[in-house]
Amino acid sequence: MSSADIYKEIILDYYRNPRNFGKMEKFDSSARDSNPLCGDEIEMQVKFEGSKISEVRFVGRGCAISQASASMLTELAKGKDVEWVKNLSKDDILKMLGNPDLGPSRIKCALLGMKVLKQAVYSYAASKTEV
Amino acid sequence: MSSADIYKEIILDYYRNPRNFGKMEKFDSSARDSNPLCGDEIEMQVKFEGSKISEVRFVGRGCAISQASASMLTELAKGKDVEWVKNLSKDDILKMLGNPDLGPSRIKCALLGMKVLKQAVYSYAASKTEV
Amino acid sequence: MLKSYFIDVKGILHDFPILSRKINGHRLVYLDNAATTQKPLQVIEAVNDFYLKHNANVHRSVHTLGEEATELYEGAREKVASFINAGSEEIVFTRGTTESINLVRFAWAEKYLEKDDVILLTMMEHHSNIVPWQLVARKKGAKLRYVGVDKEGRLKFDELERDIAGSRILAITHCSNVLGTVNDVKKACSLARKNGVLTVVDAAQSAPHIRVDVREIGCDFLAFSGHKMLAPNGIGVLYGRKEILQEMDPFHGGGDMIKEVFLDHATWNDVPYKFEAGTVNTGGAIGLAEAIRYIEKIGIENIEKHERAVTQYCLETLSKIEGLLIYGPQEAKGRVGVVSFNIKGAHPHDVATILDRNGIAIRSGHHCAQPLMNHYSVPAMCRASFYLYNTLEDVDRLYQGIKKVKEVFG
Amino acid sequence: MLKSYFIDVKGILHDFPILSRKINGHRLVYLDNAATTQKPLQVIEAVNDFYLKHNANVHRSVHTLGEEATELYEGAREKVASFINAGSEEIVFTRGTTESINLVRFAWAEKYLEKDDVILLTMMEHHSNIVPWQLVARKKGAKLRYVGVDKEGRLKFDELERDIAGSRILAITHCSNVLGTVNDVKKACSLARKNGVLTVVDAAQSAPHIRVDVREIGCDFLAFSGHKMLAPNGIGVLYGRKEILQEMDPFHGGGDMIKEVFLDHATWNDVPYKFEAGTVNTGGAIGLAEAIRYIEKIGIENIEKHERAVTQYCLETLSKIEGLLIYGPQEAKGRVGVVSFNIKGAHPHDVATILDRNGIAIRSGHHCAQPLMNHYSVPAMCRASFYLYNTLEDVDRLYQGIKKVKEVFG
Ligand SMILES: Cc1ncc(COP(=O)(O)O)c(C=O)c1O
Ligand SMILES: Cc1ncc(COP(=O)(O)O)c(C=O)c1O
Repeated sequence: MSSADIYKEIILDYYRNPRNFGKMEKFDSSARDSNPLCGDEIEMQVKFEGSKISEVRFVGRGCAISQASASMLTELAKGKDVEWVKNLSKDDILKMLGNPDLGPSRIKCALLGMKVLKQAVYSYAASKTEV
Repeated sequence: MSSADIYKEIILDYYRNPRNFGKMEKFDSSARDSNPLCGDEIEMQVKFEGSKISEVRFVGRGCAISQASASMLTELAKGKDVEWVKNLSKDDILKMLGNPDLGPSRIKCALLGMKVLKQAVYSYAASKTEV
Repeated sequence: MLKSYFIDVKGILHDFPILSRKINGHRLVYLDNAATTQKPLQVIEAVNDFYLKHNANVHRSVHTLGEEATELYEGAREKVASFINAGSEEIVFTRGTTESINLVRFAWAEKYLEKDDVILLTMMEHHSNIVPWQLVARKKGAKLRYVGVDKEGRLKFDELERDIAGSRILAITHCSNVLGTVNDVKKACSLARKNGVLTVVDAAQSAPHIRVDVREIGCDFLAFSGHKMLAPNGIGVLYGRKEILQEMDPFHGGGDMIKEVFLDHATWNDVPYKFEAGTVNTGGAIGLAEAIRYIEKIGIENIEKHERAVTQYCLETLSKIEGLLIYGPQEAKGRVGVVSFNIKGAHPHDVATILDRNGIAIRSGHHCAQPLMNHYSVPAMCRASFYLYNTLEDVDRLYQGIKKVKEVFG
Repeated sequence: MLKSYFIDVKGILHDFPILSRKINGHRLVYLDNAATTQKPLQVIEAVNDFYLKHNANVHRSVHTLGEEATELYEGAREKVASFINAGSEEIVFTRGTTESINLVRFAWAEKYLEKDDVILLTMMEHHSNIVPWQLVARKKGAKLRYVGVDKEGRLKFDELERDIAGSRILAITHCSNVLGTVNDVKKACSLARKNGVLTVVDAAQSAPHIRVDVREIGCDFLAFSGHKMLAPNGIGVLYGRKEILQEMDPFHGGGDMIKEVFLDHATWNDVPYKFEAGTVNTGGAIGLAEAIRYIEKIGIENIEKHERAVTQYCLETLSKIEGLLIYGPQEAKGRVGVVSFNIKGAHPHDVATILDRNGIAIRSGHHCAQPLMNHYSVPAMCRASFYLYNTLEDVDRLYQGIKKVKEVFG
């Protein structure tokens, strides 16, 4: 099927059964953003232990790409250092998704989760330096 | 000479030696207009006897076409009835000028005098009906 | 290809080479016409002809090219005027519908609107007929009120009748770019006129598809875009009743809209030039005039009937699909060729992407109508929209494409 | 044809078929480039290629055509940005210089200008850099002050130095469209910056002809038009420093400039999109990008040198004619290829008509600079203006044409 290159089973699986979906009662930092083209929305909450991410959950609504990408990223990010998040790139996300063939506007869907996670990490880092 | 079709000797003559140029001390009606493209300006003053034009003079500045056309028209108009002015058309003016080959923007120069004379006549007629 | 009975689509297809393009291995089925239409060769060539033979600045130059350009530009204005039954001096060329409506906002509403005045809109307006009014309302302390939309996607005319009396401006779309609904703008404008309410009709989705007659509608302003009716980008129209244009403030300041400029002030040129500051889009105006010629050659009534037939077939075909919800009137009557829908379990953007993999171009998103999206409690919709070159076969391709979507997201 | 040493004009002439046209039996000599330039085939073909293969609405559609159109449009923005050494997000596409300056008026000056603030202009501004300021000044109770022009047609910089301190905005042209004078806008902007004065540079007559670098100039805003630099009508540019664009109000309300729209308010998209409401002129932007490619292929420095050589020859040739008065600097140094003049006893429009009978297109009139006309106490001037395809032979033709004028009006 010609759409298989984008909608791989694994993406559909994360879309239908998003891992780490839901809100935490207590967290150290959170961020929210949306994609004006799609109306995709992602909100993430992050807990830290020192400079490491100990837990991260998300809620959101939107297309399969944006939701699956955010969900997969929460899994990957757990246990990683703040620096790892800061260094995340477009290519890392595309690799995580299995290099689907996305046009420039759908790429924005794929990257929304990363954008939100970075915001959460940066605002956490900013709050630490202020102290 | 290729410009002869527009700048006939007679037009140049009226441009260099405009007939009926100057202002009158007493007159019954006057009007003024300009052509924003060229900056051509014409002002006319008219005296009436009954419904006939007894005298008409003009002042102005601008291109040869506009000034010659206004001047020739003052000569033609003398002794004519108000109705004659009201019925004046573009074709009448072009005929008066010897049917020069004028593009749509230069035609506006040629017609400026007629426009001003009509304004003067209409405002005179309006003032009469008010009485 | 199926023959449609009102337009010989096969006969005009070679005017639109882009429609023979292959997209991801499939012949392109272009169903995003409410966003922008394709351009026939005739229009492209008319614009080329201008640039290759007659290009010059209009109004300002007395040389031959300048005279030719001016005649072409003013000729285009006359063509547009006769197309909507207006006078030439009532046609202001703009970039498009959005600029046309903003012109009314800046040059009329900023001058005349007062505190506590009410601007009456409808829930099915495009953002370009909402946001300008929000901006001027905030500035002048005016209020916005919205006429609702019923379950079938029709305007609640009783609300309009109720609220028109206390209003100052009625801003209403002729056809909804989401629901396809055709509003009875003639009736709305007649009610408005009786109540001394200024009327601004958004004809972006009507002028390309059905007859628009400003005298019959009886509106004060009417706006539409060239690019949605076969013309190039960057050209659009604001019709304004002559008396109203004359009493308005100018919009942009600059060349050509002035009569005389002094150090501290300036005087204004006659309408419509007062509203066309700076170098105008002559190439665009010529393209729009040629587009209108193309439309008139086919006949706007034929276009309307043709699109109604395609729309009817689309509504029938899509309604067979389980889990597919169509928004707006469920039959083609009183409707233009815009069909919005959602498929259970599949986000519109995923639908659009899978259709695109199959060569079918639809639009997905909020269609610049977020208030309407909120009304239906959805963030986005899929939208197929037709024009004179679409066929029943295109609808079949859409149907097959949606089946593929359901294989993935079913 | 005489060979010019900086551009192989013979080699590029076939790019401009219109220049082979016969006007009244003579090969066209087009000397109205300050009004608008001719378009090379490369530009026309780039626009055609877009409409014939990739046409769709940008930003809003996820299908293949939509993605391609978006890439072409945003690619054009990058091309423009690098041409003037700006960031992409600092480039707002407009219709032209006039709209660009009016955008600053509506979106900056209406917000920040206060009663008794002074807007400092120059006596050599084009109406489009005067009238918008008159309009906003009247609205906000601000004042206009003009920097004078000396006998040689140069800006009186001492007046600028004197008046800059008390000003709020400096609106200054880079090159005069009448005198050809190149103003030292770098120095002017540096003075302005030191005094906290906002700078708006009109680059309509510079961007096509000499290098324009917004970082080097150090301006806040800079405006120019595509049609004066080989591109089609209907596309222009406003450069704005990013921080300033961000703090500004939006301009037009509508689609694409919003983030979210609610019934009573909306939130704005990021810059530059905040200022590009409605369907944009993608074809125009692509044409402008291709025009810049054409200019860069020849080299802007070569264009500048070539035009300076033609201008120098023109100044020398015309100064031989008795009764002919040239306005502006009498040598080509510090000047672009705009030469305005008057002939004793002959009105500019009559001059233009006789030249046109001989195939020579010049502009006559007030050149949208009435304050400057009043300064020189003339209602109108003749103007010959050059571009990269003009030659010394064109100047000879002008010279012969003027001799014919003198036969008639001598
Ligand atoms: C110096 C100058 N500024 C502004 C303009 C206005 O440009 P446009 O008419 O393209 O808006 C022009 C040309 O007409 C000009 O020469
Ligand atoms: C109903 C309606 N109004 C206004 C517009 C705005 O038109 P434009 O983007 O050409 O300014 C559109 C299309 O985008 C539309 O569908």
